[in-house]
Amino acid sequence: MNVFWKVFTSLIQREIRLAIRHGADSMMVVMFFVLVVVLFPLGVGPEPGILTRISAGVIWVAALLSAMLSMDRLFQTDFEDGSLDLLILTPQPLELLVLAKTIAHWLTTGLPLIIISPLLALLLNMETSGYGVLLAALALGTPTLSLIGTIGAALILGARRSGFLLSLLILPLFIPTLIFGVSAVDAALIDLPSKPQLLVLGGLLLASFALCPWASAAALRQAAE
Amino acid sequence: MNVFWKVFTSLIQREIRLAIRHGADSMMVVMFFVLVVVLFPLGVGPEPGILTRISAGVIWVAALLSAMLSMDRLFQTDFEDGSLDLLILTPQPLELLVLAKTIAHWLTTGLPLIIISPLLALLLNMETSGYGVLLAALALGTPTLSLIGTIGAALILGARRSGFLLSLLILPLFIPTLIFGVSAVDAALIDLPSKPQLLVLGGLLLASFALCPWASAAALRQAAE
Amino acid sequence: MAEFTGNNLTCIRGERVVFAKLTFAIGEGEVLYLRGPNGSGKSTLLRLMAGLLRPVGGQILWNGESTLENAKTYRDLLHYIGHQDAIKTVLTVEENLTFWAEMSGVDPAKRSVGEALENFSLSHLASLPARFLSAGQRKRLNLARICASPAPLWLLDEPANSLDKASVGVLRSAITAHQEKGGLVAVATHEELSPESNVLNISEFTNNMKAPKENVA
Amino acid sequence: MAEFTGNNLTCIRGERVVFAKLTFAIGEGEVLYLRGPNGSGKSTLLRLMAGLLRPVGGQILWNGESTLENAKTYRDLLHYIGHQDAIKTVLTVEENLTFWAEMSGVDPAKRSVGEALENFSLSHLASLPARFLSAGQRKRLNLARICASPAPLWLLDEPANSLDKASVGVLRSAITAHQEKGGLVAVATHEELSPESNVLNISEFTNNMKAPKENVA
Amino acid sequence: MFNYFANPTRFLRLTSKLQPIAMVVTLITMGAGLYYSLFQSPPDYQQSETVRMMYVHVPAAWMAMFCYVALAASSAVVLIWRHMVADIVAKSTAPIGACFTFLALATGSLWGKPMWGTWWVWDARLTSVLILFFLYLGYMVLYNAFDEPTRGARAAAILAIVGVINVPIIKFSVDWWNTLHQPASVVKMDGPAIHSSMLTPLLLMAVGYTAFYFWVLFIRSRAELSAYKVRALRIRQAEG
Ligand code: HEM
Ligand SMILES: Nc1ncnc2c1ncn2[C@@H]1O[C@H](COP(=O)(O)OP(=O)(O)OP(=O)(O)O)[C@@H](O)[C@H]1O
Ligand SMILES: Nc1ncnc2c1ncn2[C@@H]1O[C@H](COP(=O)(O)OP(=O)(O)OP(=O)(O)O)[C@@H](O)[C@H]1O
Ligand SMILES: [Mg+2]
Ligand SMILES: [Mg+2]
Repeated sequence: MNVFWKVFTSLIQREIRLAIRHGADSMMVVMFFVLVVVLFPLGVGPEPGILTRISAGVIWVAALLSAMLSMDRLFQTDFEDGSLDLLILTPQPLELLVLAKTIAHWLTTGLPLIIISPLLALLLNMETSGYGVLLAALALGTPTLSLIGTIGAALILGARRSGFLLSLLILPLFIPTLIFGVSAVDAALIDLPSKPQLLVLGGLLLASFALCPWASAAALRQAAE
Repeated sequence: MNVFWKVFTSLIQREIRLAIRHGADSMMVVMFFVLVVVLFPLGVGPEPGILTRISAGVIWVAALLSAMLSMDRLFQTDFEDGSLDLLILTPQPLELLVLAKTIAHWLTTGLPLIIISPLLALLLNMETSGYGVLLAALALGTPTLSLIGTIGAALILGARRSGFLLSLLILPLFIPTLIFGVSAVDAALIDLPSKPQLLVLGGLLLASFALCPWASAAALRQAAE
Repeated sequence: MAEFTGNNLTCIRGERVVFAKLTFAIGEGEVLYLRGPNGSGKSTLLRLMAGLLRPVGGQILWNGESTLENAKTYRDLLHYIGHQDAIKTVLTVEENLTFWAEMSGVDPAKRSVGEALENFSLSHLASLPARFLSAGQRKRLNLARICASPAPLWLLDEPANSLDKASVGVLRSAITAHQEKGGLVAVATHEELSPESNVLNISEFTNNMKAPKENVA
Repeated sequence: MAEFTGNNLTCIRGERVVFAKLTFAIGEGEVLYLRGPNGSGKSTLLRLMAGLLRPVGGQILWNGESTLENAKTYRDLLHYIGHQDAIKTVLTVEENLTFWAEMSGVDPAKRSVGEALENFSLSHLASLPARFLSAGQRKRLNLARICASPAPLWLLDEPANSLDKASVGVLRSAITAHQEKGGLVAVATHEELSPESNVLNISEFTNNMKAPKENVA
Repeated sequence: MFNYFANPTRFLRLTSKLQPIAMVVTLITMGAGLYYSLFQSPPDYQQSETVRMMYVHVPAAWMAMFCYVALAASSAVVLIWRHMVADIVAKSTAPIGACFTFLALATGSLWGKPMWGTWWVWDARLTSVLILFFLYLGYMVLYNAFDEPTRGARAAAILAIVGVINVPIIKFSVDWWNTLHQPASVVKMDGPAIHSSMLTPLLLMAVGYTAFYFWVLFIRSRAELSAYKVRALRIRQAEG
């Protein structure tokens, strides 16, 4: 168990280090998230009424897109430079390694996104009553996105038209998270309870936590053949 | 001249072939564009009034994001697999090759985007009076985005945090296109002439056409050192 | 004691039989040299040995037990070096090596990252980002991986590529030292690494080599 | 007639002097072998020769004219093969080769893609996506590039890596044929490719090699 | 001329003499300019007291453009002649220019609230100045984004040169498009169209800003140069 834990953390560490040094993926995602949200007032015009009305939707769509955007390179570089072969050959179960990579991915993309979201909500003139629920919904929703995304990322390795495939594969799976995420915030904004939606988001998280690492690990083994 | 032309077309051909076979970049961009626009009604709620109001902005922001998204791999793969060295070493001027790559990039990302945009405008309930101008503005604007993007794509080769850098470098340069693009459509929607904005877009296109290949070629030569 | 064998292995890639009915055996302290022209299937066989590929026929045994069925314990026992070097260019030389040593799950006391770097004369580059390495230095970093944490079975795919004479010497003595400790090695190479005893010529098992000959005959 | 020379070349990478005051000359029909341990600067010198890097001091001349100043005509004259193989894995073998032949801008009549494939025994793989190639086949595809369109100067960085014996023979005879046509070759290699006449030992010009020696003396 | 200044020791000697002069000029003109602009110049008949924002805003906007031109010019020298001193001048200019740009943006925004009733509009001048600010930021980030310092210097130099087209756009945007922003009234073909009671403090402040730029430039580039020398020394030591 101790060995597992050590390996687990050192993989997370490496991923984070890579993300910080290289930054192509992680920073890009956060930048992208911010940009989507900042560009909107630019494109739509800065009328506060409209912005307020669409704020929750814009933030969630931006989060979804950023998550999808960061997915396609999750295993790709490891696949191309031979690291994937070696990861498969380590004595640790591949599911565990996938989970570690997913956690690292969430830490470097999902978490910064959550942290920065209140600022963006402010920018979009969201009413303050929605902030808490927005944070909670994102905290429950973004790990789900990361987990679901790994399946897609693993499946497309070596495939032709991988980008296209990826969106086709994982987007439908993302949509429930989007819908419940937005409706949680919208409910809070009109002073309805948003607990049911948050519970559903929690359920989605648990289900994908139990399922996704296995599916991705199987896909990865396939890809290395 | 004949040789140049032959080389020019064969580079464009290769790029298109790569895009079709691999598809990671080009299809991803179009999918992405569609998704941004399709997800919006999902996130914002399908009230036609609001959608109509923000349609031009959403389409332009989506186009901008897609263009940026596709940029970071434009020279990256050639840089990593050594093709860039060989391209620099061909007797043809590098500026020409950059232009060919840009054209191929636009053909595989910008053009499909333009073709699909009326459909998306329909989806967003845009009034029909805006369609023509939207197409014209996109036709003038997306090549500018591709051209400006090449500079960023060339400058970040081998850099740390390249994704972050790319957005920082090219997004500000995209803003004029966005602003004039949106305002052209908005003008048409309220029955004002949109010719001035289109002229500016044309001017931006000409200016970037004259400048960008040179700057990118210089940046590429630096990157190969 | 330890023994690594393959029986009647058949491998298909992309609907083409790469080799068929291939049999090999490596005993304790032995080196098996895989030989054959380009594209004959040396790398494929090594990936098969590593468990990255599955044979369509035949089996691979470690001490008589199927490696596929005991994959988890078997993966503890091997080091694989492929054509790709699994080096992250933004990490330093030492970070790269330490990471793989940690991933091997070997007891930290038994790891020897510093020593491995020393061995392949990379110590002075330890804190350099791996991007700056020359081709040979990269290869050496990749090789250092097998010395940084112990494992009885080494699978090496053309380990001497782009190495200079001195480094080939280091590699050779690393292999000899491993043999003396009772290690097993399978190595695909086009060069002479040492007086070879145990050679497997893959082209004897490849279909496309055989078929035309039979046609002619 | 043709002559390729470098005078007093100094090269700095990452604020480190790789080599200093290096001088070389290659005459018509000559092969220059670059030798030196890993990381001594062979690849760097080849990139300098190709014009991909600029020296901080000294100059490189083709027939007495600076190659930097006449970059456009000079690039017509050379073929460069580096460590990276510039192969697109989704394109077929033939598409890869044809593309580079077209890019060379050489008169289509003078190109010989089919022949080059034949030479390096890749014809049977011509329509295969390059992803399926083995390491040696990839290298051969890369080498076929220099035969597919003519150019007087070849700059080869470890061309024999991962090649089998037969392919090394093909490479050797390709170089000899090129020499006989009056071609010039600079090749970095750790192996013996042919009875060597013209050898440049880079470690003689590297600072870090020299300095300690002087200190000791 | 470039060769003359390209010699680092000569550059150091020259700047050590000029630095105190720049400091004195800065302090005197800035002091006088502030005194005039805050106490001596009259309030505007339209804008009343808010007009005093002009004496901070306008020279900052000028310097933002001036610094960028300086940056682009030295970047061109970096690319063409690869002179180390030009590189150091460019590297030191960028943050100063970014500060001036930020100042122009901030004071403009503050001024805009009372004058136009909004902090920000997306008109051509404001947008192009914002882009200028991002160009400075991009320059600085790009410069430091590479493991090899020379690579960063050259990549950033290319960006600086490309961005220079933004400067005439800033300058002439008010003439080309009708915007909320004031057209040029000082730097014009047919002489300034502004009263001398306002012109004097404005010009004083402009001279003060310029001297300030050179002062900081000298300080920064001298520091850069010593850092460079230390690095070179350390490398030589490491190589034995
Ligand atoms: C964030 C907002 C603003 C920005 C980015 C900005 C930018 C600039 C720039 C770049 C210049 C120099 C133009 C040149 O030399 O031709 C300038 C000058 C000037 N600005 Fe602004 N400005 C802003 C807001 C304002 C506001 C609100 C006012 C007052 C209504 C104002 C009044 C002026 C005046 C009077 C000049 C001097 C023009 C001349 O005499 O040449 N600006 N501004
Ligand atoms: N971009 C760079 N920045 C700093 N140092 C570098 C860079 N590229 C290479 N080097 C260093 O320059 C030296 C020369 O590298 P080069 O690749 O030319 O060696 P080489 O002789 O080809 O070695 P090999 O036989 O291993 O291919 C090496 O020590 C390497 O670490
Ligand atoms: N994924 C694949 N799909 C189809 N065929 C493949 C695949 N990978 C390899 N091949 C083919 O299988 C054969 C064996 O390849 P392998 O890489 O094992 O050769 P090798 O003996 O290692 O050659 P080399 O000495 O060149 O490295 C080759 O002919 C190759 O074209
Ligand atoms: Mg092989
Ligand atoms: Mg080399």
